[in-house]
Amino acid sequence: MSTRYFGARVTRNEDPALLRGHGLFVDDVRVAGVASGAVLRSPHAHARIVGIDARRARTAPGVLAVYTHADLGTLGEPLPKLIPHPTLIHHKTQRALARDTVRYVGEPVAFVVAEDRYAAEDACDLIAVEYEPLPVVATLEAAVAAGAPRVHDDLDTNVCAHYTQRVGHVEDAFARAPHRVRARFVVDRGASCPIETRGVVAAWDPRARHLDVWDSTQAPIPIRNGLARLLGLPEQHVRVVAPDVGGGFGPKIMMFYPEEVLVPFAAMRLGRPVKWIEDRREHLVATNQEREQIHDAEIAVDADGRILGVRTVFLYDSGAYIPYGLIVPIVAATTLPGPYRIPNYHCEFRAVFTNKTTVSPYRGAGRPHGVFVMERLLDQVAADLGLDRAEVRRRNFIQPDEFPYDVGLTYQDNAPLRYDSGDYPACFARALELIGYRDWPARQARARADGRALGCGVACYVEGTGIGPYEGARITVEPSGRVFVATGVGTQGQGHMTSFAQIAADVLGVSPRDVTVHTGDTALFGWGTGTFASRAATVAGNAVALAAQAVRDKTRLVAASLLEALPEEVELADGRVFVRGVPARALPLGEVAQAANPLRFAMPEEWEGPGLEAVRYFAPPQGAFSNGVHACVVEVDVETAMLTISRYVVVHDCGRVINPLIVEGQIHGGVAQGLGGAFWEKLAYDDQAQPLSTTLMDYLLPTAADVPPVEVAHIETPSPLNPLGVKGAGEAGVIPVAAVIAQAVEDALRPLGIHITEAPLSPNRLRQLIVEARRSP
Amino acid sequence: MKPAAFEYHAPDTVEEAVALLDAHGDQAKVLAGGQSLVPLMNMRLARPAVIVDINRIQTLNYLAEDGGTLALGALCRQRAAERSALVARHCPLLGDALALVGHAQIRNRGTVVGSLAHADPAAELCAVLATLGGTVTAVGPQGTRSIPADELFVSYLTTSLDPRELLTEARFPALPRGTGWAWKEIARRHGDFALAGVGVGLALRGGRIAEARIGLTGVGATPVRAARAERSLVGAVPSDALWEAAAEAVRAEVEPDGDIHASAEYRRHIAGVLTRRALAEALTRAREAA
Amino acid sequence: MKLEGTTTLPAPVETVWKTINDPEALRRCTPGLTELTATGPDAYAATLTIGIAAVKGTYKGTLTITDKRAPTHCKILLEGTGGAGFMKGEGVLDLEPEGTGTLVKWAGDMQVGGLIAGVGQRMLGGVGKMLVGQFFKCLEQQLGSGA
Amino acid sequence: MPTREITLRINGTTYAGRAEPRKTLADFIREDCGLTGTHLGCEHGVCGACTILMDGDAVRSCLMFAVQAEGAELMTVEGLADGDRLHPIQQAYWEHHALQCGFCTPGFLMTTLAFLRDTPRPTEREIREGLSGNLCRCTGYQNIVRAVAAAADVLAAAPDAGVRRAPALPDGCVPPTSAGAAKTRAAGRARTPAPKGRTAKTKPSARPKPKRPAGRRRRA
Repeated sequence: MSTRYFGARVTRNEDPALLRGHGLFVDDVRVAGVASGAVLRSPHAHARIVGIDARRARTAPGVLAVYTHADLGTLGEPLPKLIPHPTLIHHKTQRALARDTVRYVGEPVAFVVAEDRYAAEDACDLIAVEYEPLPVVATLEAAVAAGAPRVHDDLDTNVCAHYTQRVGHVEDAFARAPHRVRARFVVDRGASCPIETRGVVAAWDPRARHLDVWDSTQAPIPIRNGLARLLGLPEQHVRVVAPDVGGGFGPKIMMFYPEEVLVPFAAMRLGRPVKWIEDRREHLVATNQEREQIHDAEIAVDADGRILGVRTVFLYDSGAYIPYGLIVPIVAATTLPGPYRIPNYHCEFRAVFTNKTTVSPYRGAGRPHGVFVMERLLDQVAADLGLDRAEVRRRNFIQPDEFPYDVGLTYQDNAPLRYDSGDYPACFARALELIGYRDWPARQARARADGRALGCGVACYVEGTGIGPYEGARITVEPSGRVFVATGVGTQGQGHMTSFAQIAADVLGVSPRDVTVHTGDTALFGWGTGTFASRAATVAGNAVALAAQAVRDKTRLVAASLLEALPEEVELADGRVFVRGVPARALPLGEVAQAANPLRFAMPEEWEGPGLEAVRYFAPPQGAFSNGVHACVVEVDVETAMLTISRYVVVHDCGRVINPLIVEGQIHGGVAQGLGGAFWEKLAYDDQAQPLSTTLMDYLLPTAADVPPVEVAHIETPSPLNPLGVKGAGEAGVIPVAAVIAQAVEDALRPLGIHITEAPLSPNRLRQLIVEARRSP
Repeated sequence: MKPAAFEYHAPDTVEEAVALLDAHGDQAKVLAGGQSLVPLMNMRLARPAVIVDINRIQTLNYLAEDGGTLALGALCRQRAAERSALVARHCPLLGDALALVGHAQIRNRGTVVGSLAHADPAAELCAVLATLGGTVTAVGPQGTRSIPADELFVSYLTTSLDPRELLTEARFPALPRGTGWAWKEIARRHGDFALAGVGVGLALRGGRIAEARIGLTGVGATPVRAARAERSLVGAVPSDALWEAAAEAVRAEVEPDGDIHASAEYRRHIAGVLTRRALAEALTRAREAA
Repeated sequence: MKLEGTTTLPAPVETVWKTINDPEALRRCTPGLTELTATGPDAYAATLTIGIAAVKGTYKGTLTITDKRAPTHCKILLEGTGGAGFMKGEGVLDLEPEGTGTLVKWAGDMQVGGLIAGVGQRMLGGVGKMLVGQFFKCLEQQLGSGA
Repeated sequence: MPTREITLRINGTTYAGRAEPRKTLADFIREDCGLTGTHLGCEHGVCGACTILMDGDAVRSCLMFAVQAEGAELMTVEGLADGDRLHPIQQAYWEHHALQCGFCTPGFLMTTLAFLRDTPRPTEREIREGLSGNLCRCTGYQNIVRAVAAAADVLAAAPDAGVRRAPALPDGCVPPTSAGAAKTRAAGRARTPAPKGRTAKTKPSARPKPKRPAGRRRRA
């Protein structure tokens, strides 16, 4: 396959429209007669609903309807359970509107539909709900303490799953290990906070019995299938479109958010289109959050720092419900081993309910936690044994000749955790070279001489990406010569309209500008899973490649008869089709497409149907494992504990790179979100599980003045698991950031000997660590 | 997050505005830049029944030097003051602080007087007014009065203004020629409210400190003048040890509250650090000016 | 949110005790209290409009005085719900004679929920202290004028 | 709820409509004027996605009521391009991959327009502080800073550059050498996007953009 665009820094097809303000985000959808919805949410973290009086709201000006649980009928049942797991014994999901108990601040209690959002919010203020507050479970530790209040009163525990995986003989390894390190690692709650909040628009045509839904989802097809089942409609009568989506990062893949059911329900009941757009305060209490975990971890090493065994027992906060299963804790547990050979490994977690917003994956989805624990343990080993931080890692790397490397665990896709390919030592060496690790001690000493505390950090990770089950693509060459690609994944800024175009363009010999890629519309492509776990480019990309090859073969077949040649002699290039060696007698690709759809005479049987079109699916046997190394230099103002990041380097291996411009953009954005989680962003709750940071004044997203430039370098170790040899890259940027920052800050404050075992690390908290370190010499 | 309904008035003169305030009392809120009030209205935390929009009263849109004092009308946008040559020459402390108030889009609409009326305990401009010993002019049904900074700020978001009074002007006394100044703050992100901030004015005569002004934000319910620290500096010879002593004095004088971003202890600590650094910078400027 | 402090009132303990339990004094001195109707011994239905500057919320709920150990100890409970969320205040008062006046040690816990908690956390501690300060200042005036 | 007549000009066109005084300018622009390029990200003045120009100043349209803009001259993202010719700032954002999901981009573009007018020759620190009032969750800001620096060069070189014809994607686009980093590139790498709507295709016809010598140290 001649590659001309694959691997090139092609600027994006989707930009001109977005730059002109002609994007179509859910709030931009304009449907005649659309009414606006608003949700009344619980102000209590745990309470019984004694009564709801909506009479004044129902008669308020502009109000069309006020729904409570009693109005929902079968839609009032707990929403669907995703991704079951044998150890998930209490798979609790919420109802579209709370029936008798609210279990987190922000849980929907009533849904108002009015002429506009202003009137709908006015009506919400008129609804009187009488609550009887119940005891609150506000923290992970409180949730598992003896006699803790129950988040779900029909259970006798707050633990909804207890899952352990083991490799080798862990107890023996620890028993005979000359050196062990133990520590507790705490990661606080964070939110992905895309700049576009969630939104749903629904329009029901009772005559055509057809439901149109626009939804800011990362998985339109499962939403379509679920809605069809819940509403009793044939799937083909429900169309779900994920138009332009303003950033997803994980939480926009939840199925179902209450509003995704309430809005279609109201549209069908009222016979009028309904639009609900989440505002920012709602987003920070009602859109799924993540990150909260407490790890008690331990590492056993020999005298040379070689790993004998690792053990982590952790608590995972699932919030009030667990619709999305055990994906995050399983990914955390199975990412921890990283690029290191760990003969004996024990990972055990309990997924726990608390009276807080529901949790589901947010970019990284547990990978940052696994890497934070592993890298921090290794740093402590290096410190204890007086080893160089880089050397202690080099000694434990899985070597390039050991692939495929079986870690001995089961990954999130229930497949064996087997690294397909990689070159960890090369990636590591490259990062050390770029950050100037060799002469770092001298540089650090010079800075310390003139009173400046500089620190350097380096951290490694291996990231499971590109998991199945499958994605598909349909490619059509139109008589104009343009190529149309339809696929089921959703797009939230990852540049699929360009990267998939590059793949198809190379196979069909056209320019990426002549390829239109359309994702996220169930009417255009009805089979698929969605965009998550850095899989879209890997899984859907390969489907596009397979479909393009099929269209090329069909083109050769049809052109062969036109050019009186054998199909295998036919070539495609520069939008033309010709017999190899005789480019002068070429046909425009569009003409072949026209010929493939004859208006008269017979159509050859071997064409197996009209048109230059093919549908192909790609189902990877297992995930493809990317890897990388981040390194950084930080400066700490020891007096104020404020941190500046002077350099940040990422060396990344995601197999063959389709478009370096786009991969680098993914890494820049990932690092920025990682830095947010390492330093600025914390969702604060008080001891009654009341959220205290529900605006962007208090949930601090890093700005252009805070995020340093990120230097990115690629290493391309192709994956043997798919034809394109690609791996995922969407989450790489965020994964080791908290670990590398913690190591760098510890390095900067080495004389004080502080230990950083938590994220985020605010100046306030760092100063406390400095004060404590000074008090206990 | 849509505001609750309100009755909207856009008077053309101060008199009309005051008449409206007189008629509606504490049911009415004045809208100038709106950069603090409208977010509260969008969140329905604030639901004023009446809004008196003064943006049409162009007589309030001025920035002038008036006998050694800078007079800023109620419609003088923060951005205009930030980029004003008069401010740079007479009140560089105000200019430096303005550059850290929110972001350009906020300062293009936000007014200096509006920030003083809103009286956020972590706002930069209130501390600058207190540091420079400025005053504001309030026009009410009973007439016009001038309110000095130390009588204006009462508590969180609370001033001594009567709901029926309109703040029409802020007056920032120029720092005497040869005075060194510095504004220092710590904020989590560029443009955020200060966890703590300090404004300093330092005048030298014969190698000794003739006058010292230290005003802080973020460390109490209102801006704080560190009077004891100021007194400890007058007459003394500048030195690092003196700055450290002043920092300790400031730490003893402030009563910060903690919140999810920083504890009271952290704010107290950096108030001292910022004071010391501000005094050092002000000293360099004072010496350059001498 | 824990708050505590001490204040001195210019009246003997018995007078202070009587005033604290007098609905009229409570109606006048509890900041923003617009309605207080007795519903039982030491129990009242209350309507409060509190807040600062532009941020005001009306809360309907109850005020009760419990754990009474006359004249030196009692606990005041204030609960209310409104558009901006709900509010629960609990104050324990300990009175000790101090010269001719009374030393009041108060320890309070203010629990706020919903809209006001999520947005106002930056100032709630300070606002709480301010409202308690206003309550005692008013009591002081009440007692000072020779109740 | 009583409504008021509001008349204002956006991108040179006069719009008139009725709205309650409480209707924000952002909602009025989006719903009453049908210009959905201005986006809402927070409605409390932090994210900057709603940034427009009002009488030349960059302002947060979610913090203003529509009635306040009576008679004002507004500019929104839809007013930047001249037909199918992008403004140099839009062109620079495109060439430097300075957008991913595109939701915050309109706000960034309007902020950049006002910023470069006020600060024609900005340093990187000035650019980053000038942009710190706009939040982006996808790009990590790096390419946006590069795009603003590039746009500053273009506008400084030809102040009346105003809008330029977008050159085509040269077909001499050769992918990078497969091995090793993407850092240093062989000549002729793809870099100038053709004027391409998402669906309608306008055939690129202009000559390719002259290539700046690779690696010239820009001031930023």
